[in-house]
Amino acid sequence: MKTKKKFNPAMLWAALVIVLVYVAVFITEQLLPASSMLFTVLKKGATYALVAVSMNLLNGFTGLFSLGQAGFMLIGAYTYAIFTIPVADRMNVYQYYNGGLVQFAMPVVPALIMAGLAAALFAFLIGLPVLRLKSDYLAIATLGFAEIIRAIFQWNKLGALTNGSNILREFPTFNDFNIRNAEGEVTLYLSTLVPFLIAGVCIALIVMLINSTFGRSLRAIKDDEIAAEAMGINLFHHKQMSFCISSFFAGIGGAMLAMYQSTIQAKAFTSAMTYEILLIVVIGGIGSVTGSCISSFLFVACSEWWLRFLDQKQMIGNFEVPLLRNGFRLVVFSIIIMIVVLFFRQGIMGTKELPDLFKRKKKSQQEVKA
Amino acid sequence: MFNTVFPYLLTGISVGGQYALIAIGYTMVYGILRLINFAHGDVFMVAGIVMVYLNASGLPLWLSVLLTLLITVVIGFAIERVAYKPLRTAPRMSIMISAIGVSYTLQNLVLYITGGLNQFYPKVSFISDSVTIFGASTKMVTLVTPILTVILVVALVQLINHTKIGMAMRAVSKDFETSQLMGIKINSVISTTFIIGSFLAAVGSMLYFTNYNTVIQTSGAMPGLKAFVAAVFGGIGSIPGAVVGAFIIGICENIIKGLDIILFKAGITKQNLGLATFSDAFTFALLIVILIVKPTGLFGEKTTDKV
Amino acid sequence: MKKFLAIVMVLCLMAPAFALADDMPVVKIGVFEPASGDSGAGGKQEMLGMQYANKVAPTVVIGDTEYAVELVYADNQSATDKAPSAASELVNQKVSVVLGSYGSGVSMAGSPIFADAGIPAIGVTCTNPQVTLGNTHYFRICFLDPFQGTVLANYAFKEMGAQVAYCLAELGNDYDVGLAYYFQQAFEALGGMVISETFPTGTSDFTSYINNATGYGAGVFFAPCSLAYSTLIVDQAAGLNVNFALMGGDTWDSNMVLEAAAGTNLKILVSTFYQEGGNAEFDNGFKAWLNEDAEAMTNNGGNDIIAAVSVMGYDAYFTALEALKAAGSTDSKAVNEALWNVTLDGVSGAIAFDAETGDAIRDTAYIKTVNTENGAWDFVAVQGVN
Amino acid sequence: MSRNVLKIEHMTMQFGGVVAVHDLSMEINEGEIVALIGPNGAGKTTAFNCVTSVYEPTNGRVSFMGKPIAQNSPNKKMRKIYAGTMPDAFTDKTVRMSPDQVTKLGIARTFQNIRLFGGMTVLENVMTAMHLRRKSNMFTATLHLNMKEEKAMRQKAMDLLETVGLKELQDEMATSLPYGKQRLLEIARALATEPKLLLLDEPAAGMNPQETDELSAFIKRIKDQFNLTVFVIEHHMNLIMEISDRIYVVDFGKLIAEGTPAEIQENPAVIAAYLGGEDE
Repeated sequence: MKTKKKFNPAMLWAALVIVLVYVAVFITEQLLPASSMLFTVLKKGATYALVAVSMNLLNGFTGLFSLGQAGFMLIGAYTYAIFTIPVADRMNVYQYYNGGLVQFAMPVVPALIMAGLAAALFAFLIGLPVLRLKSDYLAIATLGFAEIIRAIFQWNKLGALTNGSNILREFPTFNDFNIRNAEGEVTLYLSTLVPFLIAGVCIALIVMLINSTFGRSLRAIKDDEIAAEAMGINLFHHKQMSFCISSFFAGIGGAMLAMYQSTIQAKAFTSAMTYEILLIVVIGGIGSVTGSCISSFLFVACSEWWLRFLDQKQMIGNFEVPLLRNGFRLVVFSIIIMIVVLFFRQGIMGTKELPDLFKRKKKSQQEVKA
Repeated sequence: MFNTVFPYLLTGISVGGQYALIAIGYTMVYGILRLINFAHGDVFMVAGIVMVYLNASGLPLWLSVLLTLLITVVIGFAIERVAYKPLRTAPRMSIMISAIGVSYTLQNLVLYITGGLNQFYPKVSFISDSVTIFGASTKMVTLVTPILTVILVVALVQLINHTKIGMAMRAVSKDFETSQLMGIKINSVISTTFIIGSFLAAVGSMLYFTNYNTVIQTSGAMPGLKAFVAAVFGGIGSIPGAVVGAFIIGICENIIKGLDIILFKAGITKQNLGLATFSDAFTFALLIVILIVKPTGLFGEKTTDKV
Repeated sequence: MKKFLAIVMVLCLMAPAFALADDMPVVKIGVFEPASGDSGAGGKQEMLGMQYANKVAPTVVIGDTEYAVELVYADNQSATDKAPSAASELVNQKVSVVLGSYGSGVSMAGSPIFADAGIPAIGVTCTNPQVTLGNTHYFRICFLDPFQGTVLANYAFKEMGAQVAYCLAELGNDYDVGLAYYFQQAFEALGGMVISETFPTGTSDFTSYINNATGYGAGVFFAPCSLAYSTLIVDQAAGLNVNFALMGGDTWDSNMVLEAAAGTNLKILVSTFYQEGGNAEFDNGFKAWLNEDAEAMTNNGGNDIIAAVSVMGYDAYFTALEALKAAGSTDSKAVNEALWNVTLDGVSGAIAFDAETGDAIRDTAYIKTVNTENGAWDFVAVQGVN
Repeated sequence: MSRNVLKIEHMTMQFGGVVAVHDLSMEINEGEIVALIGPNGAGKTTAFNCVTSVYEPTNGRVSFMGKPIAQNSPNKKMRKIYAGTMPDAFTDKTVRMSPDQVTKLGIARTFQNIRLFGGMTVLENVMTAMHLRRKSNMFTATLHLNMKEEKAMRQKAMDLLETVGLKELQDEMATSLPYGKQRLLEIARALATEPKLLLLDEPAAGMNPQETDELSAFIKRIKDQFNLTVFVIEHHMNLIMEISDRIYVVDFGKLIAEGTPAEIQENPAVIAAYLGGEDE
């Protein structure tokens, strides 16, 4: 009758893999030149992984089809930027607005949390009317809200705060985490490890939420709203909570995107960005955190790095490879995506998580022994 | 006052007509497959590109027009067969993602083919001409669009209400599985829907691009999204709803663009508030309001969950 | 089927990039330009100048060694969110110096990446002051928006007698917004009235904005926007029979605007860096090259009218070569140091950099108008601030 | 007589022009097993849905432990087409609760067409239903500071599974269970919400005769074990006659009879309704 928590080797293996990844990131960063495309991919990948997981929390675990992720990223990115641009640089950045309204700068970590909170606050307000809508209608309404947020942030009259539609820059970026000596040379590279740490902590929190009693309730809502309600789960509260938490982390993801890009502009946070993240979630497997993480790195690597050679003329000996010119990379990339969507419907991981991989291995070994 | 508002109204009606032709494609597909066909706006754009290339190849205009219609219809049909049909039993989300994937693919293909440069749409002599009505100058196409839209919609409604395939369409949209059991050939009904949708998108694209003269791979995104909003606004699944929604959205959007000057002339505001920034956002705000007040749109049918 | 597809996909992903094999040592110059997006057409014309220059001077002697110059392209897609990864790609390719970009926003977005890598960049036609302000690695060979805005405002107010100007800029485009801002400042200082509005990215219907301008009784419609939008505005303004003049910045100096305006009765004025005919040797050589190279011809919009941005691209290339020569090495830091003192007698005029900002010292702009009958640019004036 | 648990007064549920439940009044007392029977489409499940606030009754009042949980009278628009009785009896106030609030008060239910959480294991299904009695909040739960509570929940869920005989299957996916076991799981899940009143919607549907026999003993057993009052809808007459203290019979939304099993068996109206029903 007793329920002892059994020692689970799969969990241990999974933890080990994660630790190894972090160690590898740290070591690689010290060894390879900082200019390597690998780090660009890793930084952006970590950012997208967090955003994808936050979207997965909504779409995959709560069953809320929301397409507002770009809007919340925008709020996060702007909040972060507005609060961290050094006072000395504000005159330059807010060139048309006399240095802007905010005349102080916050440290990075509180600003990140502010970014999340701002996004969550907006999510709360938007959620009040919107979360009562069902499936597709919810998707459209959230998409619409993201567009509205974008327009508001670009409004000239708010320029003193948001710099209107103009670019925001000079805020601390990932590269500012590198430790430099007096001559300005980098002695310890941390610019890739830091995004991994931020994303890692956030994703860990999301995973813990999913595995808590609240996470179970969210999954119950996804499986069957009516039954969930009949089991005493307040649909609206839980949806609202999930929406706010997802937006909170999307906000932090937005701030990370700002740190990665080193400049941000509301214009970039279009529905196309949301679609990109949705594709990452689907390719990884709806309902798998591990899948979202893996696929965001693959997605970023493909779109930014591995396929770049397709955009330029290539010669094999004297033979010029046909078709290769600017834009071909994107064609190949979209075809790959279509193949995944059509033929690998479950995505990379289905609904499996990292520990499940080791479990399965163990089982098959047992079968072999038997 | 009338003189101030009228030009915006005129533009709004024209834009609304163009949205309407695209919106019908969205609404019909949704009605039958419960799928938001995100690629529809891109089919519209591809129709524009096809026309550009056909015209550049030196074919006479009438032939280019016919071939454009034909090719667009084939593309629409092919998209359904390749990207949606294999997913018929898959969850709704998968098929929607597939639509996003198709949209992505079409845009990137066009980007590759055109090299990302604006393509100039051929001028069609009669409808590109300027006319003046009630003191407002406009292109002929502005007047032609709403009229043509209404004619096509009336024809379509006749088709749906009075032909066998129309009846099949209505049946399928009411109950997918039952109508399948009743011996309706689901696939041909769906294909017909896509063919009609693509045909109207091609017509819409001709009117639209004659008006705006350039086509680029992203040309379909905004009109597509707006038309879709219009379809939802009017009650997705309802053709008259889509048309009414499209006209409302088109007019509102253009009134917002001119709202500053209208308020200024009416003496309500003293300075320019930059409200034109919200022309797109307002469309969505309108949509959200209608969804909250009447979740299934203006003409949508109410559905209840069975417990 | 699935397995086969999986294998094909993996192969696609893993296919290595094939390296160029060459005997001569190579110095790489990064071309950070939009080849797609709203500014794609302009970016391509700017690249044409560089490509032609590369054809004219394919090698450079640095120190005692002759290097082959390789242009490395990265498409920033006219988008500030795509620019950083395009910039990283150039950094990854270890370029010595970067040329670009067309459009100020993308230049600003790429700037920190170059700064971190210690690679200098030469702005070709990015006119927003913020591109070079507060950094030591970004240079620029063109004039700036405060200058250009003032020139245009002066011309509109004094020469054309406009009292009311309607400014239309694309939301979130730093080039548009900046130029419109400085135009407004100057025009209002002269005693005129400015109505400034913005349109969202992706707009194709400008009739309502044009109606707005008419409604306000504007004498000039100033729309310093990307080429993609300017052609739309020209076309729709023609359809509405407007009675004001259209005015654009350097982005409007393109044969695509000419094409759109041909056969209409519009008055269109643009300010720019170069007027065809300014340097016969360059003009002839460039035209000959365009007529030979079909792809270049397509990128120039199908005819051989010279865009000012091509000239600027050409000059930027030679500025970079001068810097490499002066540095005596391909090391980007040395090039950066050397750039401060580089001078060049370019096709578009003499180029020397301001010791503080790294901007080219320029005090004149060309004003051109469209001859709607023969579809060519007519020279109007060389205009300074005063 | 013991305390009144559920009281339904003149409840009418009308969808557009269709009256699904017509002036239904009934009472259930503490510790009773009461059955609601009637031919297909008689409005039994609709009555359940009104009690659990899935639907808002058009007219009438539902009280639980003496407290109104739903009360409504036809509004203006409805009044025009209202076909029920006593439209003015309940206009003093409107009470509307959400289903989860009703569950929190102590009414749990199962579903006629099984609605288990398909993406979860058997154990998780039961644990989910304990969520409403939790003491931890979102932060403590996320940070796993509620280990004690979580452990207690797990323990209790296992106990419940043992009660219904599904303990061995705790890690199976809920939807992979055979039909009869799914029904038992639904009951276990409902019990996990700690109800005072348990509504069972056709618990024997899809069960074989042996399972049905076991079910009647089982219902009696859990009734005693958990101090429940049970309200059951069922078609299996043997089961009903065996377990029910009292029976209500509805036909076409209207109450046609009430009484003990013995009374009902001899009631001519009931016989007519059922015979008539078979003719359809």
